[in-house]
Amino acid sequence: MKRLLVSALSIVLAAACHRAPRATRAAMSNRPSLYERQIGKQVFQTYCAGCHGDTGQGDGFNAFNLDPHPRDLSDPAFQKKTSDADLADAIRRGGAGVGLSSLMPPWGHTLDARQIDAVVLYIRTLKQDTGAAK
Amino acid sequence: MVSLRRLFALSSVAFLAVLAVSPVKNSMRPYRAIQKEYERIGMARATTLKAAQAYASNPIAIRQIWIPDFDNRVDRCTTCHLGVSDDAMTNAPEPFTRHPETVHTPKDFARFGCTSCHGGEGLATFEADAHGRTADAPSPVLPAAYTEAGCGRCHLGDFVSDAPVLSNGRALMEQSGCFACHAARGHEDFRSDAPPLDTIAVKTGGEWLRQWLSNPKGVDPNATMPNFRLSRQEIDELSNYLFSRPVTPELQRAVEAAAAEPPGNAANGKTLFAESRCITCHTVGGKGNGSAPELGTIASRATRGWLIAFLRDPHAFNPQTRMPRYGFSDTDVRDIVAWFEDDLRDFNAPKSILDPLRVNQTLAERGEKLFKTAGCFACHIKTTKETERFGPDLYGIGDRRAVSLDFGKRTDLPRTLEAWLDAKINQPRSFATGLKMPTFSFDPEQRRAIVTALLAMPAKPVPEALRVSTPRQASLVPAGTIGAIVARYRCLSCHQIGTEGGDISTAPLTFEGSKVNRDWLASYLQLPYSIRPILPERMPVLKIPAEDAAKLADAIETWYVDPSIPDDPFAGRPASDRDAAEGQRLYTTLGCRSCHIIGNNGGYYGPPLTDTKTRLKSGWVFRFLLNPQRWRADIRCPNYGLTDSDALRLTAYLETLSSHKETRR
Amino acid sequence: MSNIHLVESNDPLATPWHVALIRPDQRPSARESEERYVTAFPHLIVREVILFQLVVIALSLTAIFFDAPLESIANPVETPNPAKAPWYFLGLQELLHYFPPVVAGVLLPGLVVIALLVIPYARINLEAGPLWNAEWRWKFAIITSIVAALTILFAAFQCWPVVIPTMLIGSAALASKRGRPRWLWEVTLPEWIMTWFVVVATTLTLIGTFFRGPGWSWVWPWTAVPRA
Amino acid sequence: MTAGEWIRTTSVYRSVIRHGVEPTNRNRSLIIFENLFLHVHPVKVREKTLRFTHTFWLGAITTASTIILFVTGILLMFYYHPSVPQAYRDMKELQYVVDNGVFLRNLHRWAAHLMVISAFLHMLRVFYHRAYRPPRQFNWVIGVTLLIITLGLSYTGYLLPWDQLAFWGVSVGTNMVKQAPLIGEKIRFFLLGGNIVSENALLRFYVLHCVVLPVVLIFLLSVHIWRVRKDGGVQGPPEHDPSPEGNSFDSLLPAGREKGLTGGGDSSS
Repeated sequence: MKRLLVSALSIVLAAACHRAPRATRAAMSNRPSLYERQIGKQVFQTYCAGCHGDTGQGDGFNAFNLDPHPRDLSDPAFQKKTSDADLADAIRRGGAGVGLSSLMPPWGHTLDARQIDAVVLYIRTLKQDTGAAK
Repeated sequence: MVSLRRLFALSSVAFLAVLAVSPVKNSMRPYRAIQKEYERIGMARATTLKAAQAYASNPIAIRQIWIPDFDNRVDRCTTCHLGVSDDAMTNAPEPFTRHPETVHTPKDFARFGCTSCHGGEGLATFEADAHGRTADAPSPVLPAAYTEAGCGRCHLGDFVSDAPVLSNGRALMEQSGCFACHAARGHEDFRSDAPPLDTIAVKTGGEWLRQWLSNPKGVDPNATMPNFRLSRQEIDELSNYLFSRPVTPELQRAVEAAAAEPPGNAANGKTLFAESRCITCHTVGGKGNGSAPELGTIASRATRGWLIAFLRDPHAFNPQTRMPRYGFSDTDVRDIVAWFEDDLRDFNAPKSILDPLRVNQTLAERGEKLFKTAGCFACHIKTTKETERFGPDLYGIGDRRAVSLDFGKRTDLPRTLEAWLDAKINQPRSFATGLKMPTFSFDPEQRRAIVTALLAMPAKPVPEALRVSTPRQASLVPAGTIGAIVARYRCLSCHQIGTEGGDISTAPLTFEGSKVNRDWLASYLQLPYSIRPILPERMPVLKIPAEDAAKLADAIETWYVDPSIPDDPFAGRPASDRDAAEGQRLYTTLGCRSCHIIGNNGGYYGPPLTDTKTRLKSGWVFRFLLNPQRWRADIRCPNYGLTDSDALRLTAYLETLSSHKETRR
Repeated sequence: MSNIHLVESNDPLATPWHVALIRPDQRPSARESEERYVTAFPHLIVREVILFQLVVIALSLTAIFFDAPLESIANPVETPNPAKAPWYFLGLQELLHYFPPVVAGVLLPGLVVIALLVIPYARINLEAGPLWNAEWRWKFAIITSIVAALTILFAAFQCWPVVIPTMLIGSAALASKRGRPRWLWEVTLPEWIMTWFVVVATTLTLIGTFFRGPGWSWVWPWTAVPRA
Repeated sequence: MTAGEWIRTTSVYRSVIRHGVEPTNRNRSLIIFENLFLHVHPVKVREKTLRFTHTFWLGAITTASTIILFVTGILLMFYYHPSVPQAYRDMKELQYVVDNGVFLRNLHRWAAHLMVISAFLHMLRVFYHRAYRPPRQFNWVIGVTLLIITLGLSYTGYLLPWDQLAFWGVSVGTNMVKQAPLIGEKIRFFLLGGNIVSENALLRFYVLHCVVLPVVLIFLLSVHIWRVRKDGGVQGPPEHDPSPEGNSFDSLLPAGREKGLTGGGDSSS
């Protein structure tokens, strides 16, 4: 009897909350743990900051001789239109892999998935706060 | 009798009622409600019926991870933290959140449990006890800011990958000389590299010493000496003592002779200074590496005689110094010091800054006592007894219970170990009067790193089998003639050989023989040029004589080779022109030019490749292309995941690059 | 009392119910014994069960509301300051503060145990009547000098927790000679000694438990900091 | 026939309980006679001894604590290992995992304190009531011995949790023993099984606490209670003669004889 009840209940709940997990996963990126941010920052500063700059504005010391210029990662519009998955994909396969400039190398063989996720989390923290700027 | 019966009835009821309290309380232990909540949330998140049923059928019970190999550890954290390895619980409310992925999670949950890394009381099934939020908790859960301390308990090496804060903290402690005063496991043979004070009377003046003692960092931002907050009186006493110490006679003669030499040519000195790349270690006006003293005001810091004598043979003054003995001629040194006196002086300093102090014997005697009681000797005198340290030892500091700490006057602090440590590092003398620890000027991030490194020092070392440390290799540093050359030019101040040596250069020498051509190396040693122009740290022109350079190059060619790097990557089938052309195409499509220069074209994040054929051996280039990080873990060059044939083609292309038209072979 | 002889016999016929031997200097008085007897079951047994239940109830309530102390795991290198014995030995530990260890740790407790054991065999206990019943001049001198001697002895060791009760009890014993209040007059010498012992032991135990801090220094319970 | 009546007709019941249930004096006597545990009581007791102020029931409170200590102690023994560091971990396990573990441990601890206090107060009560007088001299000696054993039990139990409190409490105590001339060191070594408080000491204290001292306690306690009855029941406050000069039979006769003569159950066992 109890089992039946539980099964029935779970069907109802499963139906009612079908969309819940996707929503929560997306929300996750807003709340990286301190440790993840630390790792992301370390990876970013080691591998990315040379071209993208310490604050991600595309102004690293190696940026001036690159054409096209490195992406401004802090641009709110860019941050908005690019999903985590797209960012991770671009890092993994490089510019050439996603149909952009080949000057952005692929990092999929150098960084593991965890490090790439961490760096994506860190890039999200670089978004310029337009509200505060004005 | 009736009243007795009534009393009996009453007491029997009370008796049973009171005895029932504990079982009732027992049946309402908090974890039961938490597990029911988990079931509810799990079912709400489940996408399939089967998953929902799995949540529903989970029994309500204490869950634990048992680790017999690690002090018989039992972690019951998962009794409440039920979702740590459940993907559906990503971003679920605590305590159900999925654990973020790290090197060890989720794969090592069963191997290490939870408290091995995070601290806390694994046995506990109540939140406050488990997290150590009780007055006498033996190991409270590490706060998020100091999480990496958990890594450091097993990972004993100085550098721990994926633990940047911990690694930084360990490096800072090493650099700041903490272990000169405090004994700690693994640092028993630490020696401070503070200079000996024997020649101070001929090196500098009383006024400069006074300024230095009152605030070393104010005189030289690169100073590693902390501020001892000495009173004027104490500074006087110490200066008198230091000036009263006898100077080694040979050195005194050398300094006096140098002082009497004729003035040099400052313009030539300036050129020599620039090509000597002193800012690879020193700074001038803040520019440079900063691991050695600031030179912007050097002429107001040391006398001309001392500077000339020191530059000619630094190792006679300080056998421990990392400063190489340049192959300067006598005139070269005079010219450099002449330029120092023209440009690198403190123009605001009083004229008398380098005037020697007239020693007052009473003050000097008191200064000698102070030298001992303030702990100066801990860094400046090389004693034979290293087991006895001046300060309290740091054994098990990371497991000190907060109640056993002396907070003294600091009633403002939260009663936690990390708050105590942070305040101790920040303002060591604010706890009581008469404390001796000097003040280092660390910023909050550095303090966090050091506290993390301190929290990683357990009372009881983790079992041998779980310890991860870089094995101490047999020294690969040469002895004999070559050893003398390496020591004279202090190659190891910047380069690494095996596990020894500094970290200023990007090029470890362990397998240098497999990497570069011998002839290139011999000429490079005599007249180095900038391979990485973006770095301030470059190979200095040490003025190594041709003979020494040839000997060194031969030694490296013979000894420092990696047998796994092939001499000929093409295996007897030389690359065709087509292969080279194919390689060139790859060079373009892979975007190598964003970092490397060939000719006039490309970025300078990596070294220029214009001279590859002259400089690098093809076997090394091939292996490097296959996996750059194998050479050095922090190499920025990405691993493109090249196939062997692609790597060979690229090698073939790079092998065609030479600024000299003629080929050697 | 040699003029009283008890007849020992199991033969009820040979033994009269009451044998009274009356001293010539005293008047005969036979008090009517109106002792009422009740059966042990249920009167005594039920009371015992109720008492047991009450003890269990009291202890259970204590156990529910107050947790037994448990500190961190024993650590031979981390000596708490002060290191205290269980509470019932804190009186002795307090004595240790004043006297050489042999005296405080062995001699005094040994004497106490022996004194307790011999109580029923000492004539002084068996025959004791009210202290000032007879020979009071002589007793007064002896007691005064003993109290004074004890006071001086303990004062020499600056053992004030013993000196003060000694003086108080001693003066109370001497004051009881006045005969008022009556119950005080009736107190026997052994009772005075026992009272003195109990008061001293309690004082020392209370001081050791609540008034001693780091280095066995005097602290007030309300200012005591958590043990470090 | 009710169920109760039926049960009382069964042969099993009658083999166990041999008296009726009617509240007759005979049945009430049989209840006491025929029960090993109850027969330490006389069949009849003086009514005034039942009054609370007569003895303050201090001996009974001590005995009740003893019973509680035995029950909780045996239950605790199921969860305890006398080894380092498992002993301390077992305390934690009691707290975190064992059902009612905290309650058991608390009960045991507080009952132990109550036993020490009530035994001491019992001794004082007996003294002030002069109940140590003949014929009760020897029972007083047994009583004092029981008090010492009680302290011994409490003290040996103090070490078992193996926490800081236990370790240092026992260290301090055994250091006092060391001061005894000549044999002090030896006694201490004998108690601790070594020169410091270590795992050996834990094991010795455990055996003393769980086996040796409880057995001695049961033995002496039985003698003590049995002798209370043999010596004429509990003795309350000394009975005052209204006139100080007068003399009554009560004060001449040993207290025990008196009740025996007036029909107590003294000679019945």
